[in-house]
Amino acid sequence: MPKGAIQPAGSLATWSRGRADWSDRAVAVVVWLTALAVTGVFVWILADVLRHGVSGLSWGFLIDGPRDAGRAGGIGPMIVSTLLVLMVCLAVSAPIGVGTAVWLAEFARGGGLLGRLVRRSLDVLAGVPSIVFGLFGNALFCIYLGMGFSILSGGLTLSCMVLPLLIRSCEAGLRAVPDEYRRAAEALGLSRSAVLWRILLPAATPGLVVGLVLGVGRALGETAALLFTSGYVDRMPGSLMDSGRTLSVHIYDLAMNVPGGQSRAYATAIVLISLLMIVNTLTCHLADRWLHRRITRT
Amino acid sequence: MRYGWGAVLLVVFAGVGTYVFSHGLQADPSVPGDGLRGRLVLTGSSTVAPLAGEIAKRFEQLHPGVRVDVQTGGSSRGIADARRGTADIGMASRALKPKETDLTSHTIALDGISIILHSDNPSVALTDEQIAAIYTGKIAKWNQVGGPDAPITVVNKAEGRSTLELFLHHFKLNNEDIHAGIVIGDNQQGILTVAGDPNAIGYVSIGTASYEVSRGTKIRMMPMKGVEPSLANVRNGTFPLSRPLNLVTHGEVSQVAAAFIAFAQSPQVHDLVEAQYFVPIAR
Amino acid sequence: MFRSPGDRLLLGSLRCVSVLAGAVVLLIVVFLLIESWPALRSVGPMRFLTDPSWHPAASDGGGGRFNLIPMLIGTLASTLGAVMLATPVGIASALFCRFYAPRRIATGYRRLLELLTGTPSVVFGLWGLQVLAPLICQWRPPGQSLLAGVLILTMMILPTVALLSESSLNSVPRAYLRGAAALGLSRWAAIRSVVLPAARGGIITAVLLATGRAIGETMAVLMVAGNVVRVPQSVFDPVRTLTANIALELGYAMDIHRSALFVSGLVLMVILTALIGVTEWIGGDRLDA
Amino acid sequence: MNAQSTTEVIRPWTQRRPCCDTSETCIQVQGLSVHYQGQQALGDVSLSIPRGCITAIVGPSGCGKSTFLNCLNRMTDMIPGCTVSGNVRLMGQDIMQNGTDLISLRRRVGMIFQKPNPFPLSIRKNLTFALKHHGMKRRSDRDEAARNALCQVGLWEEVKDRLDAPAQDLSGGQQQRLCLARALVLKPQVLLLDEPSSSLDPVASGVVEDLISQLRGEYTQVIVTHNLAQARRIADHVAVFWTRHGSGQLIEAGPISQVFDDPQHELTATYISGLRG
Repeated sequence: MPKGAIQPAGSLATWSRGRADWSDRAVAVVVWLTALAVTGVFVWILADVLRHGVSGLSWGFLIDGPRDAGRAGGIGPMIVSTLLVLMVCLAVSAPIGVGTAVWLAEFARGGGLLGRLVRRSLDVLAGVPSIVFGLFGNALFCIYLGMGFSILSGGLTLSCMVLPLLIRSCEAGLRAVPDEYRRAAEALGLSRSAVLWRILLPAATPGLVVGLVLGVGRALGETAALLFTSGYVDRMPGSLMDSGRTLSVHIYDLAMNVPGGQSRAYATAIVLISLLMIVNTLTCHLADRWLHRRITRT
Repeated sequence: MRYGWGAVLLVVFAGVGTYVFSHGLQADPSVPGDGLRGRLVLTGSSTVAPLAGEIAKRFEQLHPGVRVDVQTGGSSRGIADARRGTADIGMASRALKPKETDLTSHTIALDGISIILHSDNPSVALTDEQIAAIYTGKIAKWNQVGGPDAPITVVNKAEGRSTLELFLHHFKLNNEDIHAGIVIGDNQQGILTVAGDPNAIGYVSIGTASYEVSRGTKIRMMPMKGVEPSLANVRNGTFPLSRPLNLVTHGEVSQVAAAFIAFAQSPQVHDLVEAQYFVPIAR
Repeated sequence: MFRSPGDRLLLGSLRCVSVLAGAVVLLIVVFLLIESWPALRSVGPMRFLTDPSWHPAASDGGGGRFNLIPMLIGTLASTLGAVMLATPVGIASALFCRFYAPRRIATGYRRLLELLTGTPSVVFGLWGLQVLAPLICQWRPPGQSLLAGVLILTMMILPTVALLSESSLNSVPRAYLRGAAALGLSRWAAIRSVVLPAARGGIITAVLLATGRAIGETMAVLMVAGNVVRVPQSVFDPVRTLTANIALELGYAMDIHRSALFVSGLVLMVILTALIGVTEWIGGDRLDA
Repeated sequence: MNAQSTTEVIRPWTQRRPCCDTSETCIQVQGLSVHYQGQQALGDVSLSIPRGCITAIVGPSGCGKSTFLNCLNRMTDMIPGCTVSGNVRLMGQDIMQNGTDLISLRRRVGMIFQKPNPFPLSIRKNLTFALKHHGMKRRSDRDEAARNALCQVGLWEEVKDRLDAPAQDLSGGQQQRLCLARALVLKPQVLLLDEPSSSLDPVASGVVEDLISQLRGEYTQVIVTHNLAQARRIADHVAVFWTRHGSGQLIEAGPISQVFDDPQHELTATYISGLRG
């Protein structure tokens, strides 16, 4: 289609060939140099992490328990603890997040005092520093509710942290559902619950999944909030009331408290970054699919 | 709907998993063994925690019915938790103070605190007075104590650490008078800091430092009052700045806790103590 | 509007869940207040600003001293520095992806930035402690300093600024670009006069969001900034931020000291709320995720 | 809408216009082909566009009219995967050469798009900032040029009191005239108009159409339109494009009266008689 042949998005590096004015040239040079410098620094960091950590990687490292305070052995229990914390976090935040998103997007659209309040407080929640979540989780879950240092406390704290992320993404997904669907369903005399279950939620799941995956990414990298909630015990957890050390807390401990722990810290970092990379790729893939679906649908 | 089912499955999986884990996988009560059963919570000193963790693991192997949770914090936290009953056993990397007579301490190992310098620093030995002067800012350059013409970077520990308290006590200093250039949290951060700055002076656990020196990290331990900081000198009591690593209990001690403490003081764990570069107690 | 009882039940439960979600922030504030109350009562709010120093556990001379000002300045200085560095570099990165790089390179660069948004802060901190701080130390000791903190923070928030700015550059209608090209404007002229003004709202939001992250960042700063509670005289002086202070001392703090740490958490919340107020006042777009 | 008050009486389409100078060729197109991602969109078009005249490009949707127009100022360069072969000469100079200065080319060849696309700036800035980038240093000069251009498109009286208001506040017809003024302010030789009035209401569309008519002689204009009546009203020459074998091709070109009254090609004949297309 020649007429509609406009590229959707991408670089415009082909803007102009031939003579350009000197300021354009100068800016191009500056921008390229900046990008090169940023790439250089980041590749430097990643290369350092790889160089120090790759020797420690092995299959046993992934499944064994740590020995000698983490200098030997593996990170199996930490991976399990991390996954358990994530599980608790998702099990709690997903229903609350979806419910809130549905309410905000479908029932409190125009505003209303309650809707505005909830929205405003979610905005604030999104900006709360993770260490404050740590303080809060420590005070509420560990001490006040008596859960102690446990995977449960950690997961609940994290679920508070990822909630705004989840709600925003899911709400965006719901808003992308064309109004015609709602009107058509209304005209057919369907109840609101039926519309929600049959039409809105299926249409909004990709947005929810993107939110979930982003939330998982944020939760995986978290140290400060978990240090004071899920604790430090590096044993394989037996139940959710056990304390469990997550990967990022393990990295922190190896780097800061264990003599000779650096190479293991870097190796753990590689595992964690790979996990995050998988999550990121998944996010991109899903987001692309979602966008694609939205375009083909409208 | 492909993603839809994926998401639903994910959430259901998370929910079921949560349920199962909160109910089903508790330690099996019917395990064979010597009948010891229960859970111990240890909190306190980050210096003791890695050692206690290793001891706990071996103890759990011997007594499958017992679980020992080790949380870090600091010595003062360990003492407070033991007193409040939040923890069964507190960990402290110092001796008990006179006003802490309500508690009982059980020494499991000895450690010393060594002044460390960067390995390129030519200064050989400093007197206690010189160290005190450096830490209070009265001596600000290395050439005042026979070193190169460079400013001294004073590395101090953050508030609450017993290493700090011991250091202050030995040199009769007040934390408010210390003129720190860098404040660190844990031992390893101190090692990395000094290894990264040729003009730094810091103090860390001898165990930590000797491990790092043996691995070729660019730090050097400085003799104090002519005594080389080594585990041997800590053991024979000649090193002036040494301390006990203690388990602390309050009042009546449960059978499990008593068993754990006895185990931690027994020769069965000496290899673990030495592996963490501490000095096992002779008994 | 709501015919069936099922609908009413649905709406009721949705509303409950929403209120729960909205109440989390309230709960956080309440707990911070409860926990910081002993300190606020026995020390009084003014002493957090006027005390001679921060020695919360000192036992002599009338108890602890609780001056938060140096750490407040430390937080603001490191945040400001990082934002001032990350904004131009981030916008340049976004322009690079959108206008200057061939498509493949742009995609690769974007992937790199995405990878870095997900890298845990302890990794940045460890790298800063082992590589960056010694480098700075060779130049101006002690190395662990405001500068190191600013640089590490910059690296951490740069991907946020770059990626969000790029998405707002992407949302500038292509018609503007075609219009500019048809007028014979060079690429830079079109960017400066049309694209950047049109994307301004999104870029401002990106920068403010990154500011929030910079204020809240804990571990990396703790590991590289030196943590001395003193008002820095130059960028080579060490600083302690409010977040680092909490992380450094919470595990060791008892009684009033612990309570004082919750006060610094409260101060952080106040700063954050003010920042969000500014965001809404400037009226940037609500950004998703 | 105050657009009506400012324009002359809309002329009936029968009224003939002053003749343009057809003897001189402004743009000479030779064997022009365009591929998008390897797929041919336009095949082997050769056409000469006379100077000072209005040349209408007509044809059904998707037959490559806009693609052809985009080639004339090399906007095709902005579309990745688009390759152009063939020869386009503007006043004898080959613009398809690699070393062509696109910036000066686009100054000489202005373009108006189907949907009005004023920048999100003030009315004044929309007109002046390109001048500034092209090196007109004095502000008063730029304002003067802007004023002239606005007068030329009959917008001056309507907007002179709110030059610093956002251009997006104008009505659709006003926006399109602003875009025309924005092109005129650079004093181009050629104007490319891509269905300039198709997104406007009939009144605004008439105003724009009249403007185009008035600019005859001063500028060489190439207009893509779906509206055959409009082509007949304003154009001097017409080129008919058609999709054949999956790509757009030129099937007939010539003076308006000849093509409309005596079409040589049977597709043209059916198209013009309104049976198809």
